[in-house]
Order: sequence, then C-alpha cells, then structure tokens
Amino acid sequence: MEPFEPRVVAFLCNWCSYTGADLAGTSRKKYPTNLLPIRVMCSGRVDPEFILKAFREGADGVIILGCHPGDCHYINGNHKTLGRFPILKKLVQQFGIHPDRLRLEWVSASEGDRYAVVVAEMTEQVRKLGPLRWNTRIKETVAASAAGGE
Amino acid sequence: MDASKPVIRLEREMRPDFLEEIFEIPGGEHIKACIQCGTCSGSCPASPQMEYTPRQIIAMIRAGMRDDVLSSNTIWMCASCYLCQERCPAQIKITDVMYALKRLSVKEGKAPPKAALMAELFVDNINTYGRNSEGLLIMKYYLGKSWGKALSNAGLGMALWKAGRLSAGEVFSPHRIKGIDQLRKIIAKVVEEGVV
Amino acid sequence: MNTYTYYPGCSMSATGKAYAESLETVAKVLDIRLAELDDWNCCGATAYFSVRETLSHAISARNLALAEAQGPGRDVVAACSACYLGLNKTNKYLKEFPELRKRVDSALDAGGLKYDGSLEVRHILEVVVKDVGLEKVAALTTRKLEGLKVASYAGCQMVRPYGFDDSECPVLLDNLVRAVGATPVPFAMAARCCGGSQMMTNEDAALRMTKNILLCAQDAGADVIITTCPLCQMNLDAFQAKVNHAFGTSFNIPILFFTQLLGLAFQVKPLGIERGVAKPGPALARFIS
Amino acid sequence: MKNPVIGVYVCHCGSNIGSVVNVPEVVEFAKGLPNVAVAREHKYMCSDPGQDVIKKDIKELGLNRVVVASCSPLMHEHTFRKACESAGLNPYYFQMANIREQVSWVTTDKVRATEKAKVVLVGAVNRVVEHDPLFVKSVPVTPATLVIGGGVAGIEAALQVAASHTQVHLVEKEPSLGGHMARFDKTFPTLDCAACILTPKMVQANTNPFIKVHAYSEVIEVSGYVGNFTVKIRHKASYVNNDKCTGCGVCITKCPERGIPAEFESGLGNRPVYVAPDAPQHGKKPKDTFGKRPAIYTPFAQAVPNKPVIDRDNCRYYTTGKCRVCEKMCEPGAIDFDQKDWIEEIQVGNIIVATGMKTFDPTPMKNLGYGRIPDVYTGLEFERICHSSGPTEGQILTWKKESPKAIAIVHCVGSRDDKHHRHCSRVCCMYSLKYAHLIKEKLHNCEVYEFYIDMRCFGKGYEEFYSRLLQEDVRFVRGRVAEVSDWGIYPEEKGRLVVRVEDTLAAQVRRIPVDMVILSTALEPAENADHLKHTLHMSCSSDLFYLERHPKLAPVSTATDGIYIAGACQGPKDIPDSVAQAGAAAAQAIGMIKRGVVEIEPTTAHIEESMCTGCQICIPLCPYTAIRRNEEKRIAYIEGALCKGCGTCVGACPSGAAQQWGFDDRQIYREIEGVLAAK
Ligand SMILES: Cc1cc2nc3c(=O)[nH]c(=O)nc-3n(C[C@H](O)[C@H](O)[C@H](O)COP(=O)(O)OP(=O)(O)OC[C@H]3O[C@@H](n4cnc5c(N)ncnc54)[C@H](O)[C@@H]3O)c2cc1C
Ligand SMILES: Cc1cc2nc3c(=O)[nH]c(=O)nc-3n(C[C@H](O)[C@H](O)[C@H](O)COP(=O)(O)OP(=O)(O)OC[C@H]3O[C@@H](n4cnc5c(N)ncnc54)[C@H](O)[C@@H]3O)c2cc1C
Ligand code: SF4
Ligand code: SF4
Ligand code: SF4
Ligand code: SF4
Ligand code: SF4
Ligand code: SF4
Ligand code: SF4
Ligand code: SF4
Repeated sequence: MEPFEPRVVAFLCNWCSYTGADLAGTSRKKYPTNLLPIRVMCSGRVDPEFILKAFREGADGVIILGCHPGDCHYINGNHKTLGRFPILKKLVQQFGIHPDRLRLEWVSASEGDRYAVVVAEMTEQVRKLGPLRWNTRIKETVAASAAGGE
Repeated sequence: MDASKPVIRLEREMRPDFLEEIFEIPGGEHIKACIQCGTCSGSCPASPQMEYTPRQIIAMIRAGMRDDVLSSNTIWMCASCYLCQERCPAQIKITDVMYALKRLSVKEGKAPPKAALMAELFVDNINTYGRNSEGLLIMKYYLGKSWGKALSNAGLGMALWKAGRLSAGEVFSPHRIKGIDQLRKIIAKVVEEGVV
Repeated sequence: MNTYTYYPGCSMSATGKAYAESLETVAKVLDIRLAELDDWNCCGATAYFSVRETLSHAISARNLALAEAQGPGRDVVAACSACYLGLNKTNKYLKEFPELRKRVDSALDAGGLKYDGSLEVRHILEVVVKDVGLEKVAALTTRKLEGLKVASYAGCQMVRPYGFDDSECPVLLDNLVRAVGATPVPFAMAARCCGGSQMMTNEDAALRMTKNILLCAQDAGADVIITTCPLCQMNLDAFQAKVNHAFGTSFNIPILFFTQLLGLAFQVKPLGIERGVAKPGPALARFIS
Repeated sequence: MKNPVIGVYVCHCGSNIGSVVNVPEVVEFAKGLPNVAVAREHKYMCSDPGQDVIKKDIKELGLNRVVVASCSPLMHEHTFRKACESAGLNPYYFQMANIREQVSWVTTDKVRATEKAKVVLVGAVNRVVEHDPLFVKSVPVTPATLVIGGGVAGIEAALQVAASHTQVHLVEKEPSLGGHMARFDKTFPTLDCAACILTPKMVQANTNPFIKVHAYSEVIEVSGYVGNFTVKIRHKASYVNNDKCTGCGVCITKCPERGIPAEFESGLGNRPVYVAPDAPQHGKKPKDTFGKRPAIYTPFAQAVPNKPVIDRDNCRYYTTGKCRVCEKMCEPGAIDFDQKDWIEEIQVGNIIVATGMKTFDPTPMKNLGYGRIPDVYTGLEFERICHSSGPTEGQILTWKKESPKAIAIVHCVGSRDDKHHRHCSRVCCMYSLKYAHLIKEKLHNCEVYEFYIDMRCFGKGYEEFYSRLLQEDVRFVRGRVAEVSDWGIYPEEKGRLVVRVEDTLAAQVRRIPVDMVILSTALEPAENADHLKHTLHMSCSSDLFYLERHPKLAPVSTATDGIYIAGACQGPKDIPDSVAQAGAAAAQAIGMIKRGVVEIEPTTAHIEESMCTGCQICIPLCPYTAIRRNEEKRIAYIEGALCKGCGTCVGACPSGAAQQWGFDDRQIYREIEGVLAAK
C-alpha cells in the first residue's frame, strides 16, 4: 500500500497569506506538497460550508490562513474569522472530525519562511491523525471525538 | 622544508563534511551564518595566545581544514567566558563549538597532552567519586605533568593548605557519593548508546 | 521563609570553604533556607563538558532529577558560577534539543531516575537581590561599610550566556554594595574573564587575565574585590603572588565573597575571612573585628 | 449558459517550472479533463508569442474559457486577462493556476510536483466553468494627491506632482519640512552642502501654489478607495497664529525656558555637561545650552514654514501658570494660548507615503559604551557636531572641549546583527567615509580609523570616494569592534578610550586608543511607522519597512491601489535613491490623475433579494459599512461603491443571499471539488 499522503485544503487570503506563500516560492523555501491552496480575498470570506465541503470531498484537513490580527487589508476581516473559529472547531467536532484537522494561522506577506513551517507542521499534524475518508462515510464516532481522539 | 609538500592548500585535503559535523551538534546550528566579522576574536581574552583566532577557526571549519583545527592550540585556550558568543551578530554559539572541537580533538588523539590529561583526570575523578576533589585533581595533574611545576606551585598549595582550603583528607580519601552506582549506571547507559 | 534546594558544588568544601561558611551564616540572617541536595554529584563544570557532551548533561540531569524529587517546585540554587551555568545549561538544553533529551532520559532511566524539567536553576546572588531584596539587606545592615571602596566582580559564567544581570555591565552586585553602605567603584573588568580553569592548563594566559582584573580594580582605587564564584576567588586571590612575580606588580587586594561582605555589614560570624591569601588592608580591616 | 469550451495553457517558464513539473504530462492530463477543447504548453506564456497562442485559439477554436497554469496570479493575472479581452473574450472568463511560486519552486520532488500541478489545474478548470462575465467599473479620480512626510523624498514627490498643476497636500509631523537631510552638513559622495540643495526645495514646496504644506500635522484617518480617498488631518496646536506671525523670531530669543533637549540636535542635548575639576566652584553655573532649545521654537534657522511652535509640555505658562513672555514680546500679537488641535478633512485621489526612517539607539549594545562613555556619539549626533550651525559650530571637540587626536568610526552598529536588525543599512558605509573625510579636512593631524565588516560602496561615484579616502590616510581596519572601553591598560591609553578589535585581514587582535568614537547606527522604520501602516492598511516586510508590491515590477506601489511609497520608509536608502523613488511615485500619481478615471475591480459583493431573509447578520460585519437595510422590503442591500470585496458578509450569510462576483459559492465549491477530485 502506498504511504498515506494527507490532503489539506488551504484557504489563503489574497493580501497576506497568498503573498506570503508566493514569497516562500520566490525565496525557494521547500515544503511538503500536501497543501492545496485556494485563494480568497479575505479569510473572512471562508464560509463554514467551505470547510464541510472540503471534508466531504475527501480532504484530510483544512487550514485557513489570513493576515495577522491588526494587519487585515480589509481593516478587520480576520477578526471575524478569529471570532468564528472556535465555533467552527466545535462544528467539525460535532460531525465527528478531530478538531486538530482544522487550523487557523496568520501568515503575513513577508513571512515566506513561516508559511513553509506552517505547511510542514499542518501536514505532519494531519499525517499523524491518519486518513479521514469522511466522504466514504466511514465516520469517526462522536463518542471517540468527545474523548478527544478519533 | 619538505619540497614534496605544496604550501598551497589543495581542495583534496579539505574535509567539506567538517562544517556539517559541527552544524549537527546542539549549539552548532548557526555556524553557517558566520560573516567573518571578528567580533568573537576581538572579544576573546585568550585570543592573543591562540594560534588561530576564533574567527579563523570558523573560517577553517568552513574550508574543511579539519586536522589544522583539531590540532591547534586555540580550542584549548578557550576559557569558556562566553563573551564571543554573547556578542556574535550571527548568534553562533562559539563556546559550544569550542567544546565540540575539544571533544573531537580528544577523541582523535590530537589534543595537547596537558589539556587532555587535565580533562581526563577530571572525568576520571567524577566517574570514581561522583564529585571532584580539587586537591586530588591538582595533585594528580601536577604529578602527571612535571615535578618542576608541582614544586613551583607548592608555595601556593601551602598557602591554601594553611588557610584550610586544601585538606589532606580531601586528597587522600575523597568523599564518594552514596549513589555512585546509580551515577555509574547513568554513565554506562550513555556510553552504551554511543553518543557521549 | 523561602526554601531552596541548595547545590553547593565541589569547590565549596575546598578552595571555596569561606564561601560555604559565610553563605551559611548570612543565609540565616537573610531568612532563606538552603536545603542541601542529598547526595549530589559534580555538575561537570567546564572540563567535563569539554570531553563528554551527553555525559556532562546526563550527570547534571541526575542532580536535577534528585532535586525534583527532594523539593518539587523549589528553585535549585547554586553559589558557584560554573555550577550555576552547568546545571542551567543542561536544564535549558533538555528543553531545546529533543534528541539530547531522549538520550539523557534513557540514561536517567537506567539509574532509576526521571526528570520532568519542572525546575528553575538560579544563582544565590539572584536570590539575595531579587527574592530577599535590597531593602531588606539594607535594613539588616547593622554596621554600614562606609568609605569602603568595592570593585564588584561578576565574572563570566554567572552573567553569560544565561545571566540574570547585564552581561556586559552587570549592576546587581553594585546595588548590593550600595545597600550595605559601601561605595562601588567603576570597574570596567566586572564581567571579564579571570582565566577560569585555564589557570591549571594554560597558566600564562590566565595570569594575564587575572592581572588585568587586579590592575583595573587598583586603578579604580578599590579596597576589596568581591566575587560570586569560588573559582574566580581562587584565581584572583591565591594567584595574586604569582601575578606579582610574573608582571612585577605589587598587588595586595583582598578578594572576598559577596556573602562575606554581607556578613561584615550584618556583623555576624563565622565568615572565613582569615582563609583569604591576600590579606585585608586597613580600609577593610576596620570592619573586621 | 453556453457550453464551456476551455483552453488550457501550461507554462515552462524557461526551466523555472519545466525542470520540476513534467509539463508535457500535465498537458496530456489536461486534455482529458471535461470541457477542455485544447491544451498546450509554451516556454514563456507571458511573452507575446505565448499570449498570441491564446488569442488565436479564442478566435479560431471559439474558446469561451481560458486557464493558464504558470506563475502566481499576483504576477500575471492581469496580463492574461488583457490577452483574453483583446481577443474579444470577457477577461473574467479566465482563471490562473499557480504552479510556479506554490509548486515548482517549493519542492524538488518531481513526481509530487507534477501531481500537485495537475490537482491545482483541475481546481482552476473546474472553477472557470462557473465564471461570469464581469465588467470593470470606472470611477472618476479626485485630482489631488496627499504626500505624507516632508523629508527629501516627500518634498521631491510633492514638487513633481505639483509640476503637473494638480493639487498636493504635504503633511509633515514636525514643525518644519526637511527630514533627516536638513541636519546634515555635507552629503556623500559629492560632498555638496546639504542645506544648499535642500533649502531651495523646501522653499519651493512652501511657495508653490499647488502645494499646501500642513506642517506640525498628522494623518489620523483614511477612508475610501483608489481615486477617492477621504483623509482626516489633525493639525497640532502650535499656539501661534500662523496668519499673524511674521517669523521674526523675537519670541524665540526671549523665551526664558531654554533647557529642553532639541530634537533637531539628535540627542546631543541629553548629554551631561562637562565641568572641569578645577573649574571655580563659586557663583552660578553657566547656563547649559548645548543642544538645547527654548519652549517656543523652530527646529532650525532655515525652517520651512518659518513659524514657531510652543512645546506645551515644557512651556512655563502651561507647567506653572506664569510667564507669557512670548506673548508680550510678539508685536503682531500672534501668540494664541487658546489654540486647540483641529481636524481638517480633505479629498484626494492618491497617497504617497514618504515618512522616512529613524536611526537605531545603540544604548543596548553596552560593549560600545554609548550613553555610558561621553565621547561615544552616533552618526546623526556627529552630523550636528560637524555642522557649522550645530552646538559646537562645526568644531569637532570631545566632551571636555578638547581637540581629538584620534577618532574611531564603527560600522554596522545595529545592522547585520541578528539581535537587532538583520539588514544592511546601506548608507552607513558611505556616511562613515564622509565623516572620515570631514574630520581629515578639519583636523589635519587627527588619526581616523574606520572599522568595517565589508565596505559597501555600490553607488555611482562611491567606490571612487572610498579610494580617495584610502589615499587621505584614513586607517581602515577590517573587523567589527568588540568593545570600546574607558579603562586603559597601557600608559598611552590612560584617560582615553580603547577600541578592542580583531584586524581580520592581519588576523591580529588590536587595542587602539582614541579620543572619540562615532557609531554608524542602523536605519530602522520611523517611530510611528506601525501606526500609519494600520491607518493605510499597508504591509511591512520582515525588516518592518513598508512593503512594495513587487521589488522589481512595482517598487513604489503597495498592495493597495492608489497608495505609493517613496524614500527611506520602504527600506534604508540614500538621498539619490530616495529622490528617484519620489519621482517614480509622483509619476504614478500623475498618471492616474491624467487618466481621470480608475478602474475598480468588479469582484464586489451583492445580495440576492429573493434569498435574503433579512436576518441582518451581515450588516455589522462589513468593515466599510457598505451594507444597508431596506426597511420597506425588510432585506439587506449593498452600496456598491463602498464595497471593497472582502467577502466577509458572503462568508457569514446563512442563507447564501450575499454573494461575491468572482468568488461566489459555486465557484469555490467547484474549485474545492476540483483540487480533491484526483484519487
Ligand atoms: C547619519 C546619516 C547620514 C546620512 N548621510 C547621507 C549623505 O551624506 N548622503 C546621502 O545621500 N544620504 C545620507 N543619509 C541617508 C538620508 O538621510 C536618507 O536617504 C534620506 O533622509 C531619506 O529621505 P526620506 O525623505 O525618505 O526620509 P526622512 O529624511 O526620514 O524624512 C521623513 C520625514 O517624514 C516625517 N514623518 C515621519 N512620519 C510621519 C507621519 N506619520 N506623518 C507626517 N510626517 C511624518 C518626518 O518627520 C520627516 O520629516 C544619511 C543618513 C543618516 C542616518
Ligand atoms: C550578468 C548580469 C546579471 C545581472 N543579474 C541581475 C539580477 O539578478 N537582479 C537584478 O536586479 N539585476 C541584475 N543585473 C542588472 C540588470 O541587468 C540591470 O539593472 C538592468 O538590465 C538595467 O536595465 P536597463 O533597462 O537600464 O538597461 P539594459 O537592460 O541594458 O537595456 C538597455 C536597452 O537599450 C537598448 N539601447 C542601447 N543603446 C540604444 C540606442 N542608442 N538606441 C536604442 N536602443 C538602445 C539596448 O539594446 C537595450 O535593449 C545583472 C546584470 C548583469 C550584467
Ligand atoms: S562574531 Fe560570529 S559572525 Fe563574527 S566572526 Fe565570530 S563567529 Fe563569525
Ligand atoms: S568563550 Fe572561549 S573563545 Fe569565546 S571569548 Fe571566551 S575564551 Fe574566547
Ligand atoms: S507566465 Fe509566469 S511562469 Fe510563465 S513565463 Fe511568464 S512569468 Fe514565467
Ligand atoms: S510669534 Fe510673534 S514674535 Fe514669534 S516669530 Fe511670530 S511674529 Fe515673531
Ligand atoms: S509662555 Fe512658554 S513659550 Fe512663551 S516665553 Fe514663556 S515659557 Fe516660553
Ligand atoms: S552600509 Fe556598511 S556600515 Fe551600513 S550596515 Fe551595510 S555594511 Fe554595515
Ligand atoms: S446575512 Fe444574508 S440573509 Fe442576512 S441580511 Fe445579510 S444578506 Fe440577508
Ligand atoms: S464584501 Fe461585504 S463585508 Fe466586504 S466590503 Fe463588501 S459589503 Fe462589506
């Protein structure tokens, strides 16, 4: 069997994180290929439904990346993401998904290095949790998730 | 002069893996960032006595001059004052690097005899008693080295003796810790695992 | 009363005997309890680290593990700067380098020990200045050391690389000197190396370093140099005659442990002042009675 | 909707992509994707021939969707949209897949890179199917420009824009224009007198009918968008009525409060005064005016505007309730103790930020003795010591008012240092050389030592300047100074300063006695740079200077359209470079004003009336208060011109009524499906 390669859908805000990810490229930082970037204008645009959609389509993890609080290109869109995030975590947990499969990170336009680190960390974090296969309805039991495991 | 030996340094004599070797030790991780500014050497109280200044040592590590570095007196001159490390603009833990070089030098038998002797006596002392008896250490060291030196320092020893700072008991029957077996087990385990 | 797990280190029973005596005396006055770590082993100091890296951390870790069991949550306090650094470095490196941690853990395990990394390692000077406080020291002073000019010598390993005082221009000892009514002199060599253990292996270089420290104190008009480390004290004191011989100087500067200075101000005994090789001059002798 | 006919183009970018991603394999794969009519590769898609391929296919194959897999959309999205448009396709029927910055450059694993390129491509192909035609809106541009910061860069930018006969507002926080340059005596490498170049420009700016100088003022709020910014400026109360004040300066000479360290003298005023041990003890001490100013002051004699301000924190009237000498002395009656801060609102189309830098405070580097040893100065302080109108009237004197016999100039203080700033400050090598020259000019017998790590003389005429200095017998020592001590060991060192350094070329540690030390300190972001960054929603690079949109393609633009940066606020820079950038920023502003309209990205939000439940969740979320409530229909609607397209409301709307053009739910769902379709 092929080794498990997690697939993590990443929502990147255009101004900070997407630019930061580009910078990681321009500075030739190396990181795992497991993140699948999707560009949105602001982390505030990330609809809770996007996250569930990603898990439903077979993602093993989802990460939202935005500007550092205070640096949002749209004044405070990321604050709203931050405010929403604990609820999102609960939500995925209720669906029997380990909360560590969902992550929120701030990466600024100048933090190419950091982006590479975050990608590596997230990849490893999800790799440890193993495949999710939520789409194939092999549901992780709610009970297990309540106990903190999967 | 040995005419067959070129004075110019040839790349084939170099050990490019030397830099990696140092890079791998805890504390060695910044070494590649050295900008050869000389702050370390300028700060070092021992640099006047060193064959190569600390900065040169870093340059030589980078060049791969493994033997030259390991057999130089520089690494044994380091008094572990940490001044170089404190001021290095590249955050290189130079003192740790010096320690690493000392270890390699001893391991490969390149250390100057007195430095190696001192260190080994110290280790021996601790492995036997769990503590270091200063008096015993000094005695063994000077006996192992030279009688002349031992005598020249005898005056000093006498002064300390009189002040009650070196006692006969300490030299002839040093304190041994109760848990010496435990300590030896710990030491044995490290030795067994290979990375001492 | 604050209780600390006290790690004396090897020198305290020999060359640093006066430090041990004065510390014990002064700690009572300051109301700090130093519970000696049972069956401690040598910290490894500079020399051990030179030749065995993992081992030096492993033997240091034995002390930390014992301390964790003996006094959970208590700070480990060392009086010798080299011990302070050795224990502190191990404590920090175990957190910083997971590979090392693994090796050390398994070694400890072989000795039936375990260290969680829960302790802080501190120097006794820090405890006196920060936990006890200068106000209290001043209040306990029964005889102000007025007119005594003191060069505060912090040395290296107490302030670098993990110091609690400025690593270039330390101030804590000076503050303490002021608290007991003495006068600190400007001392450019306060945090410069005395030669450390080089005195054994590389005497010429070490004597030169010691000479510069003594010279600087003399230029500043110091009546006494105070130290926080048995090795510094030993180099500056016991080797003074050798320095004079080698450089044609005529230094006679008494070298006290800072605890001895406190003891003089508190008028308590024993302080072991008679153990010094360089004998007190009149400025200092006034306060020794 | 017409059936989608998609063209896919995969770029090699020379070897940038092609050497890691197997481009032909990706192309073959693309051919098999639904709706893809054609898939091709090209060595350089953005080149004209590359673009022509797309145009030709649109026309000949009737493509109605285009996907290019190449670099980042931030790089070339615009290029390809234009290409589609010129072939008659709505530019928003285009989607880009980033397989360079986020694929080929970040891995060496060719197999995984090729896999990822495919996955990203599927996302784009999937998404583009759902694209709608969008139309760029044009809005008129307010023909006025705001320049923030009145240093040489800001002044230059203001003058250049004003040359197009459009309005400029120049806001300077200090009482006078001039910035750092106004403090310099001479400037490298030509050694022209700074005042001779700068003063005329300052005057021109102040008298130009198209420039309104707002000195002693700050920008406190900016709203709106490119072409149409509303800016609030706070004018700080100066307690002087500028309309009445003639600038005679009588108030300044009469003010009894004279001991305030002058900002303009770069900290020299903070030093304790030297009192000789044999100075007569009796009588009153002479007043210490070294580097000090009165409570009512202009920063320097040639200040522009030449109107004094009262420093409220130090004015005796405000601190003790008594004085008002200035008021009595002022003939025109310009002093006005009742003045208050006031706020002015202006409309501009463009903003040029030129807020410059500040210099590093070397106090934390205790080994260099600054703040502890009196004769250790910073470069900026030395500028004032050298300056004929500085506190020593240009005489180079030590603290004890003696002529130094040897001076050390220490490079890279706070620069190239992990503990402080990692960057090279770019100007300090050159200004250090300048000082060496000025010292040699004034004190023929003074030894000058330059302690450097590398000599960075990259500009036009700079290396020539260095070689001139080498011949002027300046002593160059390659080595970073380890310490400056005021305690000497050897007789010749007694009472002087000693520099300890490794001469790295000789590999010898040296002790060098000197009488004065000049620290060439790093350039760092201006005091309030972070604050202004938030006001304007700009970004910073890791050195905390303002971030340009692209270092090569758009060096004076920022991520926000209509906001430009010039001068040292973008990074350490000398005067020639600052001025050049100012010109470039001005050209951008003028260009936009000349066009008269700006195009607004159509990717804004809108609310589908029929779906909106009127829950009002979206309304408080909008950072631009663009969402309103239609009381009658009990639903929300978006004021189009105010929406900036962040999508926050869209992300939060529970009923899916709020949608964003170009980023609507369908499009993103399809992209998610796409990137996860494989396997
Ligand atoms: C010691 C020293 C010597 C130098 N010598 C030379 C030399 O000889 N030759 C040379 O070419 N270069 C020299 N330089 C570099 C030169 O100083 C800079 O290139 C130049 O000053 C940059 O100009 P600027 O207008 O971008 O910034 P600045 O000169 O810093 O001007 C910025 C202006 O903006 C104002 N400001 C800041 N924030 C705000 C705000 N929020 N609102 C309103 N106003 C604000 C400031 O008050 C200031 O007036 C030297 C630099 C130093 C430190
Ligand atoms: C080997 C090398 C590597 C470099 N690498 C980098 C790098 O990695 N990063 C970087 O930032 N910079 C780099 N540079 C510098 C970079 O090349 C220059 O900054 C840049 O090319 C300057 O652009 P330019 O338009 O001024 O001049 P050029 O690129 O020289 O363009 C001038 C153009 O004018 C044309 N021309 C000349 N005379 C006439 C005439 N009389 N009539 C009509 N046309 C004329 C020429 O044919 C040419 O097309 C490098 C330079 C070199 C030599
Ligand atoms: S101070 Fe650091 S950067 Fe400078 S030469 Fe020494 S090791 Fe290299
Ligand atoms: S730690 Fe060693 S090498 Fe570094 S300055 Fe001190 S003596 Fe020199
Ligand atoms: S389109 Fe982008 S990837 Fe392709 S050649 Fe141009 S810059 Fe390179
Ligand atoms: S305020 Fe009055 S006295 Fe002062 S400069 Fe203006 S006019 Fe002259
Ligand atoms: S009122 Fe203030 S500003 Fe005016 S003269 Fe008096 S102190 Fe100076
Ligand atoms: S310009 Fe010169 S002095 Fe300044 S930081 Fe760069 S190298 Fe150092
Ligand atoms: S959140 Fe959606 S449903 Fe609620 S008012 Fe806004 S647009 Fe309407
Ligand atoms: S997308 Fe919505 S929240 Fe964002 S600016 Fe537009 S209306 Fe406001």
